[in-house]
Amino acid sequence: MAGLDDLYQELILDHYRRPRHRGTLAHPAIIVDQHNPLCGDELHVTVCLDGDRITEIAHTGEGCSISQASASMMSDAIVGHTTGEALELIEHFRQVMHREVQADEDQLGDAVALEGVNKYPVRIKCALLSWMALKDGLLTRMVDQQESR
Amino acid sequence: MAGLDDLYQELILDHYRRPRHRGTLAHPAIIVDQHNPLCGDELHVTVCLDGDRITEIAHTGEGCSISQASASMMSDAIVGHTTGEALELIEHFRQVMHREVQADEDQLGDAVALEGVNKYPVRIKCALLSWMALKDGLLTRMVDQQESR
Amino acid sequence: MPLAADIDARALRADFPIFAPVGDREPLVYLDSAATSQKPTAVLDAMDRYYVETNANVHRGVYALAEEATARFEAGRDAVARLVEAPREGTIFTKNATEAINLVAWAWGVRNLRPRDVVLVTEMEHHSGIVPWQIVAEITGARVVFAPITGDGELDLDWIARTLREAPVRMVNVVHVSNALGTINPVAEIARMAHEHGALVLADGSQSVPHMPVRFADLEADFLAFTGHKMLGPTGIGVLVGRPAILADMEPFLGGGEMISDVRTDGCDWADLPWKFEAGTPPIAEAIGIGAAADYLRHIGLEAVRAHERALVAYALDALEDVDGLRVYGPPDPDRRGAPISFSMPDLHPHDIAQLVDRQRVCIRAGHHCAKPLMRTLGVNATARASGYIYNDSADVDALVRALHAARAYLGG
Amino acid sequence: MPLAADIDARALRADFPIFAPVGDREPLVYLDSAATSQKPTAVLDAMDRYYVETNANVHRGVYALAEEATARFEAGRDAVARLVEAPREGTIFTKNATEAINLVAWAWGVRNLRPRDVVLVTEMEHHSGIVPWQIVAEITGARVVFAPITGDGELDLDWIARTLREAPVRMVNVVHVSNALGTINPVAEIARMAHEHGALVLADGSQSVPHMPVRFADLEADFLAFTGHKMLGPTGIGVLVGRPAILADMEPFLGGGEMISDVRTDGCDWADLPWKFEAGTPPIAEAIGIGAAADYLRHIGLEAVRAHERALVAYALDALEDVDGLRVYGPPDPDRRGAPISFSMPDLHPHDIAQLVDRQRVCIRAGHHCAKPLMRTLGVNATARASGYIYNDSADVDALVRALHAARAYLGG
Ligand SMILES: Cc1ncc(COP(=O)(O)O)c(C=O)c1O
Ligand SMILES: Cc1ncc(COP(=O)(O)O)c(C=O)c1O
Repeated sequence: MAGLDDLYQELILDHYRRPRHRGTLAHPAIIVDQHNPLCGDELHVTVCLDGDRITEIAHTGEGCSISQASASMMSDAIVGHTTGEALELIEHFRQVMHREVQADEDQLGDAVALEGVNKYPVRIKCALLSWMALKDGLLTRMVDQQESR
Repeated sequence: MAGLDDLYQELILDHYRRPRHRGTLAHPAIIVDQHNPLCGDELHVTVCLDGDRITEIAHTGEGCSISQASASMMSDAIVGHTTGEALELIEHFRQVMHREVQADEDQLGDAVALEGVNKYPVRIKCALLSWMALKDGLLTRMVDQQESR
Repeated sequence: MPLAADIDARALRADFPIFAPVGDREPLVYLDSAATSQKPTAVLDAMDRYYVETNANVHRGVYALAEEATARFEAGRDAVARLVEAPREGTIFTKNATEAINLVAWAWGVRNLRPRDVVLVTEMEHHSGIVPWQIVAEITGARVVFAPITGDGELDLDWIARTLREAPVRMVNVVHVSNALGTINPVAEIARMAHEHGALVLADGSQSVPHMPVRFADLEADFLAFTGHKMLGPTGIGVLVGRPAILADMEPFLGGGEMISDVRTDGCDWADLPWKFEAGTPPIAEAIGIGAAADYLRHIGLEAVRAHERALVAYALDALEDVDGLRVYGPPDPDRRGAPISFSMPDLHPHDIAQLVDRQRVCIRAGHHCAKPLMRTLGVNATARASGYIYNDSADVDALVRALHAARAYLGG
Repeated sequence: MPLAADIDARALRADFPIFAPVGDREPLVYLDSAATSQKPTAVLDAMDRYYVETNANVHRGVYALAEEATARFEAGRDAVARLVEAPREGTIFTKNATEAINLVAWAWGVRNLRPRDVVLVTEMEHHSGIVPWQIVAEITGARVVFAPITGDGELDLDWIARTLREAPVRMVNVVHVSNALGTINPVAEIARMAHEHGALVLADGSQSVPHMPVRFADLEADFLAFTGHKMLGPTGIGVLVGRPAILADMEPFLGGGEMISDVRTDGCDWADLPWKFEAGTPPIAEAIGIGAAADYLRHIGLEAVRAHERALVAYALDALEDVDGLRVYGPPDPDRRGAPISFSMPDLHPHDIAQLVDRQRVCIRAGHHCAKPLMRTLGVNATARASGYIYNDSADVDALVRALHAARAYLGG
C-alpha cells in the first residue's frame, strides 16, 4: 500500500472527513460552478469580499476524497488574502500539480499535503477543481469590473 | 527469374509484340471504353455483329504487356461466337482469374496462357480489362434492345 | 474455478503476455475490458510479422512485398466479415467505432436529414452514438430525441413505437449492449418497428460483437459499428458494416487516395465498395491484427464466450451483494445483460473506489463511461464499473470483492 | 558507398528488421518509401511494450496501468510536436494524412465555404488534397480551382498571385513536397500571398516532414498534415497541426467520446484542444509508435536526412541517364526536389517496369501515384517511381539501373 499513501495521507483524509468551509455563503460577491469532465463532479463555490480582501469562502457539491479535501484546504489557505494574492497562490498550486515547482508550505498550509497527487495525472483534475473554480470566479469578476467602469 | 515466367510467357509476349485485332472498326454495333483505375490505362473496344454473332472485334489504347496481350487473345477467342457464348466465355475467364476454376484451353485458346496471372492480384485487373470492357458493351446493348422493344 | 465448461480462463491467460507473472509482483486483475481488452500474442505477432516480413502499402504496388501486404490486409477484412457473417463489400474499416458512426452521420446524415427530421437515440447511448448526431443535427436543422429507459435499465419499447408513429424519425441509433448498464437491447425488434416507418437503424455493437454471437442479418439493422481494441484487436481500427445496397447509394465521406476510381479537375468517380469509404492509406497492420483477433474469437467460439460471461456476471452479481450498501445498476437478470457491471457504494466516490482497489492491482473503471445523459437519468455523476472477458474468472471477482472491503475499511465509512 | 558523411545507410539498416538477411535470398532493395517507409525496431518495440506492459484505455482510468498508458500516449504527442516544433495543443492525431485534410475540409469547410468561394489546390496535389475539397465544394457550392505547373514541374507562382487577387479564394491546399514529381514547393511564399488576401493555407507535409527539417512556424501555413507510416511510424495514425487560435474557433469534426467536456440531451460542450478534435478511443499504440519514430528521426537529425537524400537523388538522376530513353519528370535540380523520382521508358509500361525489376527484389512503384490530374498534365497514364530514404544508398540505385537494363532486355524493344 506504499505508493497510494501519498494520495491518501492522514491530513487529506481528515479534510475529507471533516471538510472546512463547507456550505454556501449568504451574500457572496462571487458565485461559481465548475465541473470535472472526467467524473461529472460539480463544485459550487461562493466567496465574500471586503474590498479586495477575501473574507470567506464556502464550497459544496459532490466529489471524491481528493476534490473534497482540496476544496477544504484551499479555502483555509485563501481566506484572508487579497484577490491578487489568491491568484498567485492558485498559480503556485497549479504549478505544483504540474510538477513545475515544489510545494511551498508557508503559502499552501495543509494543501501542501496534496503535492503527492501530482503523481496521479487523472486525479490532478480532482485536486485542481476547486482552485480552478475560484480562479474562474476571480477573473470573471475582474473582467466585469473592467467593463462596468 | 522463375516465378515471373508464368506472367511473361512466350505466348503472352508474342501477343504483346504483335497484337491481333488491333485498331478501330468502321461501323461497329458496340463501342465501349474501359479504364483501369490502378494505372489509368484506357482501352477502346469496337465490335461488329451479324445478327447475334460477333463477326469482328478491334481494340486500341495504351496498356501494359498483360492488358495488351489479353485484349489480343480475347479477340481471337471471341470472334465467331454468339453474344450469349461470349458472355459465358468471359465469365469463365473471370473465374480463372479469381482462381475459381481451371482454365479450359478449348474455350480460351491462347488466352489460356494468362492463367498464371492469377498469382499476381494487381495484374489480374490488367488481364481482365478488355474482357470486362466487352462484357459491359454486350450487357449495355442487351439493355438497350430490351428498352427499344 | 472455471465457471462454465466452455472456457478455462486461467488457461487462456497464457495467450495474453500482459498476464505473465513478473517476479513477485501481485497478479493483474483486469476488469476493464469494456474500456479496452487485452491482446493475445496471436494478434501482436500477426502485426509484427506484417511489419517485419512484408511491410508495404496496399492495393497499388505490383512488387511481391506489396501483393503480400494487400493479401494479408484483405484477409483481415474477410476474417472480420466472417465473424459477424457480413458481406465483405459491406465491411468497411474505420479508425474506431466512433468514426464508423460519424461516417453514417456525415455521409448519410448531412445529405439526407431535413429540418425537423428526427434522429432517435437512447438515453443509454454512448457519447459516440449521440454527439455525431447532435453535430449533424445542428448543421441540417434535424432534431435528436432520446428514448427513455425503465427503472431496470431497459429501453421503453412502447415509447419508441409511439415516437416512430408520431414523429418523422429518419434514423435510430441504438446500442446493442450498453457499456454502462450492461443491458442487452432487442435490436431486431426495434429495427422491425423502425423499418415499418421508413427509418434506418444503426446498431452500436462495440460491446456485443466481442462478447456474443452477432450475425449482421439477425440484427436486422442497416448498419453495425464496432471497434478493434475491445475485441482483442489493436487500437486504431474500427468497423462499419452496412447493407451494400444502402452503402452503394450513399455518397462517400472522407475523400482522398484509395476511395476513387478517377479524379479529374471537374470531379471524380468513386471506387467500388468497400473501398469507396476507405480514404487514404488504411490501418494495414491494424486490419491484420483485428483479423487475427476475429479468428481467435471464432476459434474459441462466441457461444462459449457468451456462456462464460453470463456465468461470470451471475457469480459477480451474487458476490457483490456481500458488500454493504453496494448498488448495481441495470437489469438484475444475467440473461438480459452483457459483461459490464456498474455500481456505486454509499459515501465512497467511484474515483476513490477505483483508485483504492488498484492497490491490489484490481483494475476497474470510474466515471461517466461516456454516457452522461444516462448518468443524469440514474441521478449520479459517476459510477464504478467492473467488466470481465474471456480471461477473467470467479477468482477475479473474489479479488474485487476483497479489494472493495479493503477500500471501505481504508477510507472509513 | 556512403553518399554524405552524415548518414551511413548500410549501418542504419541494422535497425530495420525487414532488411535482415534471410538465407541466401537476394537482399531487399526497397525504393518505395514515398508510398510507405520501413519501420525500425525502436518503433515496433515501443508499440509492443505498450500492449504487453501497460495496455489500457487512456485519459479516464485511474488505475496505474491506465495512467501509464495515458502518459506514454501523450508523450507520443509531445515527440511529434517537438519534431515540427508545433504547440502540443495544436497537434491532433488522426488516422492518416488524408483524415487530417478531411478534418479541415469538413469541420472548417462545410461551415465556412459559401457558394462561389474558391478553394485553390495545385495540379500536383495528391488526391487526398483534392477530393475532400471536391466533396465539400459539392455540398457548399464552392469551387475547386487547380493551380497549373510549369514544364519543369514547378508551381506557377504568378498564376497563383493573380488568382488570389482576382478570385474569392478562401483556402489554399498545397503539397510541400510532391509525391509524384519530387518538387519542393515554396509554402511560406504562397502562404504570405494567401494571407494577404485572407485565405487560409493547408500544407501537405506527407512527403516533407519525414525527409527534411520542417518547422511549423517557418511554413507560415495555418495547417500542416502528415502521416505516420511514411515517417518510420506505424499505419493507422496521421497528424494535423493547426494554429491553436484557428482550431479554437473551429467547430469539431467527429463527435463522440474523448472530445467532449459535457453531453446533455440538448447539446454538448467540447473538450479543450487538442482533444476536441480526437473523437473515440485514439490510436494509442500508434501514437506511441509515431512518437518513437519522431524521436528516432530527431536522433539522426533531419538536416542529415535531407543531405543524404539530396546526394542520393543527385546520384540517381545521374545514374538513370544511363538507361536508354528513360525520362525523368520534375525539376532537374536536386536542390529543388525531395526523394521521389518519377520516370518513364519508351515502349515499356510502368507496370511491366515495376514487375520486372521486382525480379531482383527491387521495389518501385507504378501507377498514377494518386495524382491523376498531374498525370493528365504530364500527358501520361502512369509513371514508374523510385523513392529513397535513410536506409538507401548508391548501391540501391545501381541495383535499380541494372534491373532496368534487364527489364528492357527481357521485354524487348
Ligand atoms: C503528398 C501526399 N499527401 C497525402 C498522402 C496521403 O497519406 P495517407 O494515405 O497516409 O493518408 C500521401 C501518401 O499517399 C502523399 O504522398
Ligand atoms: C457502446 C460503445 N459505443 C462506442 C464506443 C466507442 O468506441 P471507440 O472509442 O473505440 O470509438 C464504446 C467504447 O468506448 C462503447 O462502449
